[in-house]
Amino acid sequence: MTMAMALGMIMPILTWAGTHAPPLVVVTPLLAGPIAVFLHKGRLAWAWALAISILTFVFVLLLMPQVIQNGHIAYYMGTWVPPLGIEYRIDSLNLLILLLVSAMGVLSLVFGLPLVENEIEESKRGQFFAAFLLCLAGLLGVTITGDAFNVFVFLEISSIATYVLVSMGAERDRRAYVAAFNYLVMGTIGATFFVIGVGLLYMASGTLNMADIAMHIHGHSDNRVVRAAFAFIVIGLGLKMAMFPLHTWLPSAYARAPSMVGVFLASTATKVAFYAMVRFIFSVFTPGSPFEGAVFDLVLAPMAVAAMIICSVQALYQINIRRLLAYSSIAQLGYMLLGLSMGSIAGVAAGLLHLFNHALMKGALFMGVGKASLRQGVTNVQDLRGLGKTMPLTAASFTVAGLSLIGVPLTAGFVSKYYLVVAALERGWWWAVAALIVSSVLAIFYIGKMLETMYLHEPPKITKSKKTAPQAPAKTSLLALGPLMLMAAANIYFFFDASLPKGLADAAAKALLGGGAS
Amino acid sequence: MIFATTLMLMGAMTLMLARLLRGPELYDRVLAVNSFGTKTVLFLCVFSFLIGRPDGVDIALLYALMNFIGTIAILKFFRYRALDVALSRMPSRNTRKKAGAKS
Amino acid sequence: MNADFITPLDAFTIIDLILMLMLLIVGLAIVRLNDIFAIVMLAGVYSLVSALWFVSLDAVDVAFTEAAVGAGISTVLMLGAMLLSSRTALPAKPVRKWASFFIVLATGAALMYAVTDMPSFGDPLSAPNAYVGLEYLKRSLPDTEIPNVVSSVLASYRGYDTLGETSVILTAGLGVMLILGMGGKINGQLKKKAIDYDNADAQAHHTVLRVVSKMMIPLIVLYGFYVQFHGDFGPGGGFQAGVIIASAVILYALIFGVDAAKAAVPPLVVRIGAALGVLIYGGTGIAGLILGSNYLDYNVLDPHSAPHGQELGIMSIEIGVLITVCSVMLVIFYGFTSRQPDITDKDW
Amino acid sequence: MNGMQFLAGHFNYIVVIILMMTGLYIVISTGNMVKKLTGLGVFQTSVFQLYITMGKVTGGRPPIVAHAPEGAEHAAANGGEHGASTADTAVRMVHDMADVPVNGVIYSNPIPHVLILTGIVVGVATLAVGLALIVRIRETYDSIEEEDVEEAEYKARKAANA
Repeated sequence: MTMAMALGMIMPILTWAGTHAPPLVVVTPLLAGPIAVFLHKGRLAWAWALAISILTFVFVLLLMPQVIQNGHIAYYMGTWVPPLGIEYRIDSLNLLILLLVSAMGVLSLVFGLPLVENEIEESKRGQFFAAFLLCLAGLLGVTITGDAFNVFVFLEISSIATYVLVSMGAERDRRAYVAAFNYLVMGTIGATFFVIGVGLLYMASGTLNMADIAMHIHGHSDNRVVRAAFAFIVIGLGLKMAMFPLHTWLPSAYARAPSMVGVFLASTATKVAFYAMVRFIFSVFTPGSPFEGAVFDLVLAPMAVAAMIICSVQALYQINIRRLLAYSSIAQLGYMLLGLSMGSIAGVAAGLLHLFNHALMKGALFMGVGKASLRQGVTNVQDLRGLGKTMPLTAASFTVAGLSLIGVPLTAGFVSKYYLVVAALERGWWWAVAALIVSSVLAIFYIGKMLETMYLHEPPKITKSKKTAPQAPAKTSLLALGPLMLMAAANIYFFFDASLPKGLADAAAKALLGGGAS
Repeated sequence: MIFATTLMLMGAMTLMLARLLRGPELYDRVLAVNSFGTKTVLFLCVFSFLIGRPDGVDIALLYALMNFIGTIAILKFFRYRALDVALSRMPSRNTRKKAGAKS
Repeated sequence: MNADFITPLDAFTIIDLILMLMLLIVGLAIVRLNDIFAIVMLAGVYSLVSALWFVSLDAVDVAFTEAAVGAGISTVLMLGAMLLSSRTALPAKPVRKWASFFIVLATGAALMYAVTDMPSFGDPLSAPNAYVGLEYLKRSLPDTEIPNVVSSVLASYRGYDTLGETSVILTAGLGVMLILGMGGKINGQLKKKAIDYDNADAQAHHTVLRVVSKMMIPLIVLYGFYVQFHGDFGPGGGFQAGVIIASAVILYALIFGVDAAKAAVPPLVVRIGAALGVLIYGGTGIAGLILGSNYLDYNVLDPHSAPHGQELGIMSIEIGVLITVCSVMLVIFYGFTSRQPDITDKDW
Repeated sequence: MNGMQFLAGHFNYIVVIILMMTGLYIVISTGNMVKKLTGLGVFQTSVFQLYITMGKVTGGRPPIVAHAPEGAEHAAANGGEHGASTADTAVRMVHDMADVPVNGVIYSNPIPHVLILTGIVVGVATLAVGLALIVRIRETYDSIEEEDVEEAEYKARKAANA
């Protein structure tokens, strides 16, 4: 009886929340951020941020059944009909990224508490978590919106928050300020290029709604304004996502950011920019046109291959672990870009699947480094010595994620690489398959180097006199282990059952390439 | 007639610009910026007449204001090398202490 | 697009041309100069002239903002940050110059390539002008009863963008708080400025400044409120008003010292304000949700008249914008002024 | 359309493009961080000019609509079902000059203005954060030249290794 009554009370709220979930996904962290500024007592800010990010994740989950049922859902801000107002439009593609970003928000917050207590001054923690929530809101806002200019606004919320978060690493490494500044300059140039692109699109179509733009410029792919818009949007977002020759800001920014920020950014920020690029290339522009085909074959695909090989080689030479992982990230972005540049349903789906898997593995790897640094102040590969003995669970999780990065069977990384190879063969791109193999072999070397140091070297004798990061209390340290192992487990789980990401990626690719904007 | 005035004002602005670029001394530049701002205010008012809408006058008011604050900031910066000093008539704490010590 | 339209060469076009030439001169001068102070000044002049140009292109609201931000706040900020060890920039190396030149050339070529397909300047039937923009012009009054279409589009039709914009400002304030702090603490100890007050010949000479400023400050605040509430009928709105009111406090700080300004407008109030404004904005949106409509729907705020509801909603969010912008500008100003290192004479 | 007419109609765009490239050149060519941010400002402002240029209508006025059209009372009367009525009327493309004046007056396009207001705000936010970073860099390295910072880091690394 009471159950039924409780259900009767909850159901309308759930339905209401379900209908209005699209704005709530973004607005919840956006409005919770300002409140977090004032919560700097102890762990209050952290608890608040965690609660909010869980709530956000719940809203995304509420969206899921609707999207899977209807194909896509639309939400009109202020009830203004699309070309007049701003529309939120969620299909499988957005949903995949939304799930990823909001879940990573929760996980990196759970993981990050001991690290933040280790690296950030207590008086700044409230503001730090506020900036984190704003960054999360920005990334979700970019992902969910169906309005070209709205993408820019939310991209800038997340970017400015990111510059600030990166600079907070200065307490650990003073170079964080310079890294953040370079990131700011490159990021702003990228954003401005993106604005030029959107302006040119507006010039050609007279509207800012993505679906509406697509309708208006359809069949006008020989219009020079549209072509220039394409170039500027690709370069602008390419700067934001560290596409190969535009990646110079990324290694320093990721290496010097606070550990928790590194985890979150490595698994979300570039992914969201990649998503935005996919969205524009396939939903707004006409993917079948000869101009775009030429760009895919002659620019994007060679860049992707160059990134896969050159950045893997660069990763080999890195001493700093975080830098190594960052270079590997750029190489992995090459994989996704390769999938995209195939321009086929199989290719795009494989690229998106790899995006999802890469977030899992890079998140886990950065978490592993962060966790290890709690104990013995890890910055360089050398510092990993004997981790297999001193922190067996961390080392094991790190190993799983590393193997996944290489693409060893029984890990998620294998699945997406397999689909990438299949898609490449389908298009007859033998050279791409060769590049994939070369890049994977290089990954064996740089991951192997770390694993070797971890398992085959004696642990360093920690002397009291040597000034290392203070050891965090066991309880919070345990808290960090949870998400790390969860991520490692996910890397294995998604090998055996990849139906969720694969299903979403396939549906997204079909929607993108099959029916134009819808 | 109004159009001619507009043109003249723009000519004056260009001259100020030249002084700003050449300006051997720092104070030449400060002065050039300041009077460039003044010409801008005038230009806006005249231009509002030209298009027959009062909106430009609101902006002119804002310009005058910003010009005032900006010039004070610049001059203060160069006089004291800092912005957070009081231009107060009250004797500062140091002075008071010294005066007390003397008496 | 519309081949029949030919841009006329009238008085406006001539003004337009002259202003553009000025912009070119200023831009090229910034490239060539290495004197940081001159560069900062020229940057101010650049945005001043482009604001003039915006007026001549009918973008009065944009000109208003550009004037307040580019010529006012940015210059003060730049000065606040001009804690330079040297006042001249090192000239760029030739290799770098040439590399940059080719990048820029390629980018410029891509844009020039597009110029041929761009609509003629001033064409009323070009794609951007004839579609949604025209629709806004026709609907704004019946829908919202607000004559300034820029205000109604900004606050209602595309109100969600503006929520994002307000959050961007908040994020910047937060960033300055995190990076610079708001107190005077550097590395855990209070840093006292070694200014020789005794030698400040200023004390007697600044009477005029102090009296004039004291008279101006209330007027500036009044003007700020005029801009805020007249924003529906003329250029202006929450953002511009926020900047103007903040500039009144900045003027007070310039004349009477930052400590006096902090006593009048305490940092805590400013911090609360920064957060409060965004919450007011977001809360107005949530009110729409609670009243059973979509997020940021103001129509439902007044059950009897939708346009009146729009007016209410727009007023409410503009107040939110005002509070946040004003507070964040002060957060930034306090942040910068509390952190000026001593500049030695040899650097000067 | 002959060359002269084309030039008259596209002169603005050409100048704006040159200005944008000037800004971009300043950003990437200089190693001085304050000058870099100034260049970024010039670059962004020029992009704003591109937007505003395309929204200008010859003979137009600022988009502040003077008189209330007769439709105002009508719409107010229908207030309650406002949301539904907007959903029904899809926005249509205009096709001839007769549609351009609103209440007999020609106005410039408000959309670019709205977008650029947002753009300016984003620009000043970025500037503030960038300058704050410069202040900290200056405190750390005593210089705001990229070269000096790199050199200081190089020396620090050498000292650490030795």
